[in-house]
Amino acid sequence: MSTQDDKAKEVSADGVAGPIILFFILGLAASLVFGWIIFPKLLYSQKKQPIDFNHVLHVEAVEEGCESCHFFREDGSFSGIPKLAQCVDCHEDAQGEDPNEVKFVEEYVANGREVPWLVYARQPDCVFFSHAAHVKKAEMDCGTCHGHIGESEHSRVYEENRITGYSRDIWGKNISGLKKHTWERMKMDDCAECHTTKEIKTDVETLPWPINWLPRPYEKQTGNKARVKTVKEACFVCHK
Amino acid sequence: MKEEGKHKKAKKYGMVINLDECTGCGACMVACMAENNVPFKEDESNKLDSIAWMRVYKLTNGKPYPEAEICYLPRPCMHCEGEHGHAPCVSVCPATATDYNHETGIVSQIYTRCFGCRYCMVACPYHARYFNWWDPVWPEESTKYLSPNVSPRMRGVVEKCSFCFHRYQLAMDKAYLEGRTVLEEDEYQTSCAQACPAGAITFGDLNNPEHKVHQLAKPDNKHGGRPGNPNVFRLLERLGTNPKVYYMSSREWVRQAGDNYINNEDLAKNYRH
Amino acid sequence: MDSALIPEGVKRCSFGKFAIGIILVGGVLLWGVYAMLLIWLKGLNQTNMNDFYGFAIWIWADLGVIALGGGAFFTGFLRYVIGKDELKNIINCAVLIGFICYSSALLILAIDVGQPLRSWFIFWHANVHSMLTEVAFCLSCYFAVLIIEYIPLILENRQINKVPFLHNLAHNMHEVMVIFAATGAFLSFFHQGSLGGTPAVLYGRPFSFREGVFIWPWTFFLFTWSAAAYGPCFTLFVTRLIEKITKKKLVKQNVIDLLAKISGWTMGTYVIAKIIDTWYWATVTAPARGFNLIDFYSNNPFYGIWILIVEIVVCGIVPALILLTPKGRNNSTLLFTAVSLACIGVLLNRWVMVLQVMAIPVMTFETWVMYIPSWQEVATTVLPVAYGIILVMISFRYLPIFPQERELNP
Amino acid sequence: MKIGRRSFLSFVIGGAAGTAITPLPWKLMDDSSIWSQNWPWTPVPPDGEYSQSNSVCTLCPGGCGITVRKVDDRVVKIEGMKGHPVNDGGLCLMGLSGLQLLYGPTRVKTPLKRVGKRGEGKWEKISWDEAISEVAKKLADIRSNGGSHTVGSIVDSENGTVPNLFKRFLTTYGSPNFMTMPSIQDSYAMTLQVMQGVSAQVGFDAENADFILSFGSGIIDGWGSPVRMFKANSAWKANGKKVVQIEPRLSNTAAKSDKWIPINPGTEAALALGLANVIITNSLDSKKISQSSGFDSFKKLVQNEYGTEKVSKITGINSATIVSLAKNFARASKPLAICGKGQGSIPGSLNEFMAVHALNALVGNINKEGGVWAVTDTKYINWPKPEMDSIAENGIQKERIDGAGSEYPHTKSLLNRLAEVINSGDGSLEALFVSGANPLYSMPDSKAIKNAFDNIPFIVSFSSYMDETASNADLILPNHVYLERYEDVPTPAGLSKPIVGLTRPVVKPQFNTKHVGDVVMLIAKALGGGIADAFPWESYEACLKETLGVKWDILVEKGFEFNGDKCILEGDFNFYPDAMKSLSDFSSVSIEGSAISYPLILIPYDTIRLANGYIGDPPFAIKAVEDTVLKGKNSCVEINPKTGKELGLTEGRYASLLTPRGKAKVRVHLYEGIMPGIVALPRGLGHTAYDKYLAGKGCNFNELIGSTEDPVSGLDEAWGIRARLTKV
Repeated sequence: MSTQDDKAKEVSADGVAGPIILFFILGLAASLVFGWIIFPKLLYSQKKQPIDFNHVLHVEAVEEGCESCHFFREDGSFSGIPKLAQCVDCHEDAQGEDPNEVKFVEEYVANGREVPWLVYARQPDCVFFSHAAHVKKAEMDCGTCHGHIGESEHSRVYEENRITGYSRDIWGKNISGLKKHTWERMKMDDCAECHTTKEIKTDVETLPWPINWLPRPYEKQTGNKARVKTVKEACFVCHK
Repeated sequence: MKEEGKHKKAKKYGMVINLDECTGCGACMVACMAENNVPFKEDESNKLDSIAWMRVYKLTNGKPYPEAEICYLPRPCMHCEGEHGHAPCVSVCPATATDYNHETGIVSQIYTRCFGCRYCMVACPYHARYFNWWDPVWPEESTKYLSPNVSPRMRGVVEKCSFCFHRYQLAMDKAYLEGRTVLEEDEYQTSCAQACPAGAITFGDLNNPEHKVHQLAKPDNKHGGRPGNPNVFRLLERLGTNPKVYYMSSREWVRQAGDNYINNEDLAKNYRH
Repeated sequence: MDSALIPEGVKRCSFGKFAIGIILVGGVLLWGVYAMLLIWLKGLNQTNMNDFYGFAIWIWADLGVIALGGGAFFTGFLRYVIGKDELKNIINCAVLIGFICYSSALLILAIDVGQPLRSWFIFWHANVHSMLTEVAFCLSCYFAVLIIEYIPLILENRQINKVPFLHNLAHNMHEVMVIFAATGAFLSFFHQGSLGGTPAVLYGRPFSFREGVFIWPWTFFLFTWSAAAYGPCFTLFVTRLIEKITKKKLVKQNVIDLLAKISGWTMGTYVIAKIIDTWYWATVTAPARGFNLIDFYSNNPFYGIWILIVEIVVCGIVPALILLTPKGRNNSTLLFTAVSLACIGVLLNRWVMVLQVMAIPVMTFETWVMYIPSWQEVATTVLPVAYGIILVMISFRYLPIFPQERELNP
Repeated sequence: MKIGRRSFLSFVIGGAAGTAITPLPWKLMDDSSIWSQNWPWTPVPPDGEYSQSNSVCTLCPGGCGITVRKVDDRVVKIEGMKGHPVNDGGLCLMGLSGLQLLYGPTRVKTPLKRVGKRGEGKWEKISWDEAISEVAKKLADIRSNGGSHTVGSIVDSENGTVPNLFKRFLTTYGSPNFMTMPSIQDSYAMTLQVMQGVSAQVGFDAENADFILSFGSGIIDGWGSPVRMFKANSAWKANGKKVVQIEPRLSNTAAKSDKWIPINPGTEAALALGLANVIITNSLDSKKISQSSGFDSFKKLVQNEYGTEKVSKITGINSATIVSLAKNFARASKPLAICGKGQGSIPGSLNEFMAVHALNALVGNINKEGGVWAVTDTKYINWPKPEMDSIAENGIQKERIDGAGSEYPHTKSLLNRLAEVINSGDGSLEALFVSGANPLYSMPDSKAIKNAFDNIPFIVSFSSYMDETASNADLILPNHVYLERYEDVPTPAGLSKPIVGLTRPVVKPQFNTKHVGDVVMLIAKALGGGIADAFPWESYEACLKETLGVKWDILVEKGFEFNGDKCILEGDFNFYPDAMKSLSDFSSVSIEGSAISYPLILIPYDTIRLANGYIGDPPFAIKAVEDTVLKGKNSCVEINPKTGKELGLTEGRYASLLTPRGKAKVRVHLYEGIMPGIVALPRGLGHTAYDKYLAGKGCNFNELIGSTEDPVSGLDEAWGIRARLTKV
């Protein structure tokens, strides 16, 4: 490559340098446009959610916030997207005029068919993610990873990577892979960001009231501080 | 100081397998296959390419009829600690697809990280690591019984026993929900230990004196986890792999079959100094 | 037909003859490519490897070609760093062989892994403790160096060299070649060593495990040293082969003699080191793990103690002695015998360090496992050989590989 | 021209440089590796809500409790049920691989009607209505032609509601030919009948015994209720109890016993009597039992005929061993002798059972803690006596085709005689129902059975799987598998405390199958009249609920229920029933074949990893089979290296195994744990049906052996056959 470059300079005296540089710039520009603008468009297919879901409306109607529908089961597992049976509790029949609700009741409730929701945050099969560890133990907000989805009035378009089959949310909206907020990317490095750097203290003092008041036999016994810090020796923490 | 504190806290999950009780029935093998989505193919009689995270070996005392004796020896992954976590297989993996977790003592294997160089298989003297030579194929309906807790492996990667780590994860989830961070002994048990009809497999935290495995094996952590119980031995103890699977047998020849000795060697002297 | 491309003042066979040669070898190459595609598409089940034989013929071939390609770094080191100027007459050949060997090694690795699409993980998720990581890094870097070393050779083609810029570039590259040679020697030292470390760090395998110095097992140095000793032998071997085929003298005897002599000395010292290593291993390392030396060589149909004798005596001491005596070096037949034996010796050493390691049962209740490669494995292993022959044919025909050719064949 | 080329090059270089600083190559590299991490053809099991339900495994008569782990409506794992009286958490490899039977490729998914020749594998899918009306029409025809007694059924056992529905059906239809698969339970029941005069099942208080003398019983090879025996075995080990195993091969049971005593096969009865002699002669017998009737005759028999030296000669066991074994056995506080070889699928010689039972009686352990119990059937089935029409009354008076109850008055079913009766033209069947059994595979002398079946014009299989019998049937009416249906599970084999278990649907039926109980009732209803009236229930489930009465709720909640305390039947012990008289000149149970043309003796062996009953090994289980048992497509035979040397056979060599009944190509496994001169072949291989994971692997032992009638019971007593092994 460098040889050609040098060569271009060398022959510039002959007066052919102009077109050569021009073509170089043309090539450069074309590839930049292709790589940054066209390629991402080609890479992702756009899919609409089966039902346009209004989070705001639902959050207002329920009592316990996100956990009203996205709850923990007794065995510690997380329910994720609600199943039809759960929705039916309120939507046995259409409660209003909203065409989305009508569609939901007619197509799904009436036929007992589960809604094939497209999950923005769906991680690959090899990933084990413990909601309990993050929400219950580390007391993180849903928004840290899921962003302001609870404030959405419409379901946004689900973009699927044509090669990997993943949601675009994993790589992040920004094709360069850069992010501003914690919830904008969900690749392994983003998990690692927290897991390798933060040494979160759960010493009795640092915990919020009333937890700090509760006896914590384990920590007392061992003098250990709970850590997020999982260095390179912890593949199984997040993989299965 | 710090090291000591860390040591106290770290768990070291391990097994004690009572070879007197093991009947060689193979339930552990199947319990493992069913738990961990282990694939199968039409012909599995070539044991050189048959994936069995848990494999039951048949040992013989080498004597002629009618003095012949046999003993079965189930062999999961030994989850070697080596020296300070340098398990034979872990340190050789070029892509960090396997690691030694100091908090649980479990050697992991990340299938999606593994690119199939098989160096770890060469490194493991126990043949506990298996390669997916073939695409795993389940008969049409059979995919229904696959467990979501363990991801099915793709062709071209290495897999091995994980001490059913997903069961640890699920148990921890429950504990977190209940505001605990410590598991009871019976909350986390491997599939093989649970299934063994003879009750020959004991699983638990070797570092916890209250756990049965500790009481049976009496591991001496100052000397690479060497068993304190004279009837207990480990496979290839002399290699220094520091495995976490202990075997128990009342028969001398079985205990000797666990390791290599050169003729007329003073066994006791050689590695119990 | 292609006379314009052929270096000035040398004679080459007719293009037709050359083309037939290329086609013949090309057929073998295609066979290899077919097998390679089969493996990529269908997976490693096309091989006869299994869970007991995680490494097989490919890794042996890999270690083998890298050892044989060692002539490049060592000759380069002697020529540019030490300043053995005569060696400029054979360095091109050494570089060419090195280039072939290393590109082959990389190709084989790309076939050998179960998930070629992920093979870049070795760099991205590198585990610094792994010998393979070290091998991958050094191998790729050194291959880059070899490309840089090979480029000026291409640029010396009659037609290319006519372009003034390219001519100058080639010249300038030659000028700074000392830096690359030194870098190459350094990189080579490490990856040859890492390859030596690859089996030797396997402390679960008493046959290959070696104790060592600091973080390096002895074989780290033994492999490096053996590559330095045997690599130039392969250079000489190939040179002799080309001479035989073309029926021309291509390199002056004093150059051959010098390289052979140096090779003899390195080989001699290597063999001594190897004997010490073997002795220590047989009497200290292995017994501590419960193995007698003979345990490694009995109860199986193939791996007998003969293998140790052939490797050390027949293919080690004997060629070293021949190369160390002026008579031996000057006798064409003896010299050829010596370099051939040396090549066999180093290949045998690599075979033992890769294949025998896995054949030996470590757990007392297991038995030896024998292995015969499948045709796909053979084809893919022959593939780089065919590729190498083609590259040698083309390079020899169109590039001034042997600077003394014109002088020796007026 | 020149500029053009250079410009193009320049464009390409610019493009390459530009591309390198766009995400394109890097993203593609990353994505392609991710693509390789989830190839679309590698399944991704969907996650969901976890749940568990308890049930009972019915893959063998063991009756283990199981806990089924589910994700939403998929079963993902079967585990042993904690706290279950039989298995308490443990489970055998068959039970663990039950999911492969539920979701496996071997299931029959809908009613099938044969269209090609028998066994050709050509089927037509039909609806349930068609299937049932077809069966009903056929049966109505036979009945109206006066042939009601030529309809028969083969089921796995006689206990439980489903076998009883079949029995009831045949009775009201007018046929006595209700046949069951044979097992050692038949011999044991008959022994209890003959020696104690009780109609009972045998139970072993194995856990409490402290010296177990086993005459070839595969305690840890699948004998009795397998997991329960595993547990008992571990308890013996832990508590220092002694186990002595007597058999010519070092089986797993022998290997795990405290002492393995090889014996000339077929001479076990002689050993038992020899031991009895030592015990009586040394006055070690229980004084109370020696008051029993027949004791003096028995004493005379053993003292006259079974002196230690003679027994030593017969059995090949040295005298000192016999004497010390007898003494140790008698001196133990709770000794227990058991018999029935391997897993107990061949009933065996009644003499042997009686001799062993007498041994137990001698040490006074009948109906005692740690001993042998005679336990009553779980009598929870109390259906009203059906109204019988004249055809039915007539029909059931006819003699059974197999001669049970007539030629052999005490025996209930003699399936082993069926083939010969039909093949010799002494009797015939017009129609046959097969449910929960695979006689075409698991009855000895498969060839003769196959011929007999060829002579039965109408065969209906109720199998859930495409087994050998189903694939040779005319109509398959597939049953739900055990994970999809309700069914009572009567007391597991050999359990001393009768319990009843309930298997229940943990998942919806996966295919278009129907409960066999429902199908029988539907057929009855289609036939109408008295037959229909005998089945007043709306469905099988209703029938079961009514039958179990108050137990239903408990069973649904717990999965099992003990069946009361009054289960032991005492009876009067008779040491010397008529049947034992033939023992006066006994040396060995007879064996087929001449020693000259067949110099070796072939015996079968059982391993828990190979199922040889109705169910074939699912893929996981077959995967767990060792390569010294099955190699590629061939079974391995075990021979002593000495025998191998004589025959010039080395490890892994192919050989031809020839018996008077058949031949097979096998591979040789040299094994120091087997008596020279004996060849051992594993049972459970050589299936021709099921799926590709089982079919065509190894050879079926039953094709190599014939059945030998026990002179007293008529049951099959064949323990082996003469054989020849030659190089190929």
